[in-house]
Amino acid sequence: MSIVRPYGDATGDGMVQLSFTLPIPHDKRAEGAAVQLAGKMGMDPAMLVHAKQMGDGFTFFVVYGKVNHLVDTDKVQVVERDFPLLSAKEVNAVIKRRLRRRLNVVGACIGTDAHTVGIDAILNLKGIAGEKGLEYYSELSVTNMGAQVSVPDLVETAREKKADAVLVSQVVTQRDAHLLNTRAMSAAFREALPAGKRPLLIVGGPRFDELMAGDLGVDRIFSRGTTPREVASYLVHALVGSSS
Amino acid sequence: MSIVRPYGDATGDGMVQLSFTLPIPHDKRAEGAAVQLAGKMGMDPAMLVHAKQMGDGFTFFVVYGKVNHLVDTDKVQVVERDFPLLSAKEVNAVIKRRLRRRLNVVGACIGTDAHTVGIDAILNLKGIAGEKGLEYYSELSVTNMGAQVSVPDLVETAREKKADAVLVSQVVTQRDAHLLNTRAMSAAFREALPAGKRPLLIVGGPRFDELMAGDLGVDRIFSRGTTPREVASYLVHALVGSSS
Amino acid sequence: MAGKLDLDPRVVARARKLAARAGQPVVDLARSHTTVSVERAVLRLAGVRGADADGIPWVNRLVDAVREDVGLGHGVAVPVFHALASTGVEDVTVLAQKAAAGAVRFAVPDKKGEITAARRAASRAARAGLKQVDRRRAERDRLIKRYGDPKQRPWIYLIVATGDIYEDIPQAQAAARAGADVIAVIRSTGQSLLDYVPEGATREGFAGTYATQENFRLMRAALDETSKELGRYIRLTNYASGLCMPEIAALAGLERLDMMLNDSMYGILFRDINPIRTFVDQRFSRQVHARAGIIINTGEDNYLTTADAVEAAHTVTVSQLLNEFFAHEAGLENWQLGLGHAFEINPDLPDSFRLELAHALLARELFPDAPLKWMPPTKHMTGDVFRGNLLDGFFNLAGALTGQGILLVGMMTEAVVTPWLSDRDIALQNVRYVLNGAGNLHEDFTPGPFIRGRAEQVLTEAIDLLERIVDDTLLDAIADGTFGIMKRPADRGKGLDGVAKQDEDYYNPVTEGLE
Amino acid sequence: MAGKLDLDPRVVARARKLAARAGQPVVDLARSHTTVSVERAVLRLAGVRGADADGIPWVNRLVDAVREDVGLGHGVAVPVFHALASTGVEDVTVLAQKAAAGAVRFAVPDKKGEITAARRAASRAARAGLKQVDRRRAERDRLIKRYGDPKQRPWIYLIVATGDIYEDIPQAQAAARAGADVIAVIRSTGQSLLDYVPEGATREGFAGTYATQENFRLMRAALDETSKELGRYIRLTNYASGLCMPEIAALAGLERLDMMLNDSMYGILFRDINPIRTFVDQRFSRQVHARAGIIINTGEDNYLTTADAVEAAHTVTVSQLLNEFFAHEAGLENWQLGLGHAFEINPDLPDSFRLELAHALLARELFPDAPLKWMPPTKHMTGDVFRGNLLDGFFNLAGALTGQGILLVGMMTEAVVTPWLSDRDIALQNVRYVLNGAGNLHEDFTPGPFIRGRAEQVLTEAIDLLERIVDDTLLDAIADGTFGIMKRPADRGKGLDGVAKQDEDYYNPVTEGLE
Ligand code: B12
Ligand code: B12
Ligand SMILES: Cc1ncc(COP(=O)(O)O)c(C=O)c1O
Ligand SMILES: Cc1ncc(COP(=O)(O)O)c(C=O)c1O
Repeated sequence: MSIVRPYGDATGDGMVQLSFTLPIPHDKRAEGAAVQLAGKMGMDPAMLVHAKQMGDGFTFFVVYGKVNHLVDTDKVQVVERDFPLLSAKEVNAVIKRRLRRRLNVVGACIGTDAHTVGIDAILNLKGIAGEKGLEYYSELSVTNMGAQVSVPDLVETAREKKADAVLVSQVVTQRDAHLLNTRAMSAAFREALPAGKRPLLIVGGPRFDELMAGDLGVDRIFSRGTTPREVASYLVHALVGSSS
Repeated sequence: MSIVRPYGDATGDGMVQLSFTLPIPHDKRAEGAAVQLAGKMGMDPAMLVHAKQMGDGFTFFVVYGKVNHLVDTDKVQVVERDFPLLSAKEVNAVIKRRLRRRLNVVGACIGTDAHTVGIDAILNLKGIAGEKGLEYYSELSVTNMGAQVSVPDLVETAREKKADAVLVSQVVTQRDAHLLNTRAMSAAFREALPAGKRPLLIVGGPRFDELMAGDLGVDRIFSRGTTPREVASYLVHALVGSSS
Repeated sequence: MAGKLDLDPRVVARARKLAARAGQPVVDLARSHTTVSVERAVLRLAGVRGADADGIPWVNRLVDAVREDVGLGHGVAVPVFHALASTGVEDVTVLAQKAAAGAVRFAVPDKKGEITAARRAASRAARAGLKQVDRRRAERDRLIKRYGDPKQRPWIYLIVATGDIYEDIPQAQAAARAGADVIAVIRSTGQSLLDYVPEGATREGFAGTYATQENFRLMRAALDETSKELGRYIRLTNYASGLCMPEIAALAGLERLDMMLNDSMYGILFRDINPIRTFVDQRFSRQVHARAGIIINTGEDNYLTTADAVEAAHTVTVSQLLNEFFAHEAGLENWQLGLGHAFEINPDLPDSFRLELAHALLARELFPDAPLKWMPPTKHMTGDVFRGNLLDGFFNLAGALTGQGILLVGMMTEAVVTPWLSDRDIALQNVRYVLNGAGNLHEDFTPGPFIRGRAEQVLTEAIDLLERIVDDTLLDAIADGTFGIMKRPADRGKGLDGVAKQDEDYYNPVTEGLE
Repeated sequence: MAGKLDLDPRVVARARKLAARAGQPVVDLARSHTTVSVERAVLRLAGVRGADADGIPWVNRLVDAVREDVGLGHGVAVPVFHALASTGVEDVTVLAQKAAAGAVRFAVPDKKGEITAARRAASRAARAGLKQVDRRRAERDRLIKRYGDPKQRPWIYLIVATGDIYEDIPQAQAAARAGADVIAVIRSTGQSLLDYVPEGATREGFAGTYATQENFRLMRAALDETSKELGRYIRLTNYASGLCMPEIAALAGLERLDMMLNDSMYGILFRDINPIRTFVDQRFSRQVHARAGIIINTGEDNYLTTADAVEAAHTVTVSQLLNEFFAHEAGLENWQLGLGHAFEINPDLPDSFRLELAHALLARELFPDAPLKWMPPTKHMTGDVFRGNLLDGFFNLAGALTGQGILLVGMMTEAVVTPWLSDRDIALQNVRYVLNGAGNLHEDFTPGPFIRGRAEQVLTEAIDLLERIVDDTLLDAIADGTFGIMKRPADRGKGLDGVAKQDEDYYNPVTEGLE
């Protein structure tokens, strides 16, 4: 199945639901404007089913209708997992056998972001979704710097701990805070350390686009629903090489 | 204000909410497909914030993001009321003075549609939204044929009652039932009566596009939230001429 | 659950007695008339199958032919089985085909012996049909024993309405997997006014799928599979309503449907079907449902889409009492009475939710043994689907708090489209959240003066109305717009020409088996 | 409302006594220390205004200079007012500027007379500041009298968070017109860790707007207009939290803010601020709030975003009891205690809603005179905004059923974005529906064994925990991760270097006025 369309209640009907606000008071013209927008988005016919003025100059709309766009699932770009998913045992075994020392991981939530639940879920013993965090892995040495860590402090700690990998979390996305902070972080590492000595840079957070790693200057991005095992497996893959 | 954009929480941010189902199981590729569709609709960046598989082969998505389309409120096409809104008193007075007989109105809900609440709201004494229905107007003679009236019966009754106007309601829209029925109705009147003798044809219902009158072969379309006074005023305007 | 309102049992008994008095004349009417559809149902049970090339069922052709020759007053059984005997045709369907070709004439035999013979043959044929119904009922009992009933009350009831039985089936199965206990296949608009039951599998309905014997069979088979897969017996619902109510009831019995929408007044009020036609058809169809072990769902909820849910609350109660009386009279037991009511109060009204609780609890306590059917908000739903999902949540809560039996799942897109796949999923998630998180809240629900006062008031108004109906007759009350503000005089409406007074010698082998 | 759980008053009294015993050592600590921010707050009340070209407030420059010369242990008041007298500068702000330029040296005078003179001058200046606070409080009382309080409980509390005060203002006004009784301007991420309060009107916050005196003034003025327009006094809320808690409390008093988020442990747990720093700052800021007639909102809700809401329910109760003790000790009255709790139980848990009711009712009955702050679901909100709106509806219902005082309006987009204009509108519509339609349902709510049992269990667990804290000390309990699973040792965390032990001769003219 490579070409599909949205499905309302019959194959091929193309139906979608859309809502938005326009900064204009509610009248017939505003409704027309809402339909115009839906039209530009490819909805035809577009049924305006709800319009409600909010305050003086704004109107909220709900539109249902058919879009004519086709979705080609063959053309979808995704970051598929390109490494084997290992168990904790395997991770430890591979590191022990190949690296013959513990792998150093430094984690932090940088900038003004104080949402540590995500990075804690990856790093702390407790873990998430029934999987233990990286601290549980005997061959990983984890330093969790916590929240609101400044980039210079992070670089400093990474250097001090001889970090093989740096794991950064960013949850706040308003005004693209997560992108700005990630770029600042990767630039600082590039500046502070020569290419060969730079740790693997990983960022994560619920609103990242995993395709943006190159753009942000990091090695890998993890998004919504990441589990510690995936991260551990990736670390092994990227730093130690294949498990065989 | 002629060019506007959707408003999330700041002027010009262009933010909208979208939801739809794709007929594919949930995985990374499906999420990519959802983002692809949002992209084709002009959302960039598109944040996929929810994905849930339903049954075996369907996934429901919620996407938030920025659309880049501009809305030009000057280019909006709407059917603006191009006639004065009269009171019941004025309506009666104009008909009396100009027409010197009562104006005959025949109403029905045609096809298999049995939703009479809308047409009743327009025709019956009780009315809607605090306005009395057309039966209240002493100079209008109203025949309400009720639900599920066949087109031949409607044409017959219109002829019998010497209808000046025929008011048809269509609420069910699945598989475009309302459009099919309206077209059948207007064609039947065209066939049955010569141009000069044909009553004014009006359709109404919550999901009509008021711009489609020509296409459907009717004189006027009334949509969501119509009140009896608007209809009465239009009847006077179209059948009797201006009120002055 | 019972007893939270402390209703006075004498007042309740009085309400029931009044309903019986108001209903009895209509029962008498129903017992003394027959209709084309009742007679066709008899023939269906007696074995007539299939349709002509135009899709007109042979039962229609046959009843029309009999009627042409001898009228309906004697019932079709004797003329038909007499003709069968006299023409030597073995099969009733073949007879129907011949009759349609004008090759058979019908008569009521003069000789007592011939009459007795025809009656006996008819009775034998009808009994075979009823036996099939009985087998289906036993089969249901077995399957329920094997797979089990839903774990929770209320049962979760979902509709599918694609218009195409082959789209309906996977959607129904998906809905069951997602948690539905009961699947209702909505009918195409317009079917209720067809004076025949379409044949075969259909893909061409508007906003619903035609009710046909084959569609019933296909869907029931699919849901049997799903019941097995899920270890929970999934019930199937359709509509024994409209001009063909008796026949559809018979088909439902033959194909093991589990519930049927079946109201004593819905067709009159909302389809402008003639009142007498409806009451006659009604009684017969209920007798069949009683035999088939089918739960009926009545349609009081519909009144609140045209009338105001607060002003007209007592008309719902009156109608429930009448539906109960008619149902008992036709042999249905309390567990088969899915009496309808709905969450339709304007949500902007102060205390709207508590008024809903008062109304729903009143129904619960008036009919403690009936599996009440609780309908979601429709009238005050708008295109604001976010608000819609919220209202549906409170509807679900009201259902749980007041111990409703069958929860018709509300859709956030009620005012927009017939439900999408995702709408059903969102709606079921809503139901699950409410039943799981607050389903036991009734333990903490002890109605105070406001709710109790309101329930008492509605009951009082219902009794006043019943008194008036007893004085004026039910038919006049219907003509006056008492229910759903729809005025329906007894001598008007569709299908009146399909009604006939029973002659002295009227014979109906099915009714004979059912009374 | 009170009395639905029949809590044993002796058990409740025991819980309070244990909280006092657990809290007292921390109070003693707070009374014997000062911090840079406490001292800066003193200077702000004493009249230092404005900031240098880099945006560093003169109070910071001045306190830093004093500290450099004589340390903080004496308090800054005497060195500063002594310097003022000895340099002949008239204005404290000018003095700060000179000090920043290195042109002033500070000392604690040796002579008793000089000390007394400096104290007297400082006291006079501080009293002027406090008088302004008093005037603001009287003004609030007047405006409330004129425009009135909200018609209903709970008060409806909405946040704005654009990052730009000039976008915040119209959004706040729109929210008030749409029904909000309280507007909270969320702060920019990161402000809590700034060891100074930014100056002026700001447009550059992330996910919130900087708390500045000028922003306070602008928003309060705008809401005064709106209060007039609506005939209802709209309250304004901000955060006295983070490293500058005392100063922000002072600015709130000076600009007539009405409520402040102000918790005894939030900064420790969620901003990794040093515990001692926090407790010292906390006590001072609460004394200011007490004087200013400001309602505080505590932050127990936050624990449930990191800890599980069922497992950790008793930690919320313990924290509320501690917050109450610290608040009373600092002079706050019960009507000023917006104790926090939240609807954060996993909605998939059986009886989740009833557990919420048990927890919320326990808080209600433990603190019958406090205007509890009821926080919406956040942790279990997802991108499924339809479900989100439903959960928010049940949150609103729980608030109404258990008589919460301040309802923080939940947003369906909680897991997606900071609230959009339309999110607020949909959320308010949700609140209106629930309060209007089911707001009085508490009349019909009589907790049964499940809810009562759960409340009792939480209270018992809370007492057990308090006993352990009394034995181990509160500081150790915090270090062990008792609250919100965050481990925060007393000798770690940000801002510790801003803490000083009070010397024998410590003098603080504001505390003097407030104790
Ligand atoms: C819990 C929470 C808080 C807690 C944080 C406690 C703590 N110690 O972390 C408290 C109450 C303190 C808080 C405060 C604030 N919050 Co908050 N908060 C949330 C909330 C409810 C849940 C976040 C969470 O814990 N998710 C669970 C974790 C497990 O998921 P996750 O972070 O996505 O992590 C997973 C993946 O993304 C990935 N991952 C994440 N990081 C990393 C890193 C690496 C290296 C890897 C490999 C993977 C990875 O793996 C994780 C496990 O699967 C969300 C709303 C929501 N429901 O999402 C708002 C939310 C994130 N908060 C928000 C805001 C604005 C704030 C405040 C700024 C509000 C204010 N102005 O006061 C404050 C200040 C916070 C600050 N300075 O950053 C906004 C952000 C809006 C935006 N998109 O920009 C949200 C979305 C709420 C909202 N709609 O307004 N918050
Ligand atoms: C009430 C109702 C019913 C009642 C109808 C009672 C009656 N006597 O009318 C009952 C319960 C019988 C019913 C049955 C069904 N219904 Co119905 N029903 C509704 C409901 C809840 C409200 C409709 C309504 O009364 N609106 C109020 C009136 C005042 O608004 P209105 O019709 O838009 O009219 C206004 C304007 O549009 C305009 N107008 C309308 N007509 C005209 C005509 C003229 C000339 C003019 C000038 C103006 C005008 O002016 C009116 C006043 O402002 C809607 C859901 C909803 N909330 O909208 C579903 C809905 C319309 N029903 C629906 C369906 C599918 C059915 C059924 C087919 C279901 C089934 N298979 O059993 C049946 C059968 C009906 C049939 N054969 O047509 C669907 C239609 C889906 C679609 N878009 O195609 C809806 C949307 C529900 C849903 N989501 O599935 N229904
Ligand atoms: C009793 C009853 N019959 C039938 C219907 C459906 O209408 P129709 O008969 O047109 O299929 C309903 C609608 O809910 C109903 O309640
Ligand atoms: C007491 C308290 N302070 C502050 C905040 C907000 O965080 P910040 O201090 O980073 O602005 C909260 C969050 O809800 C809180 O509850």
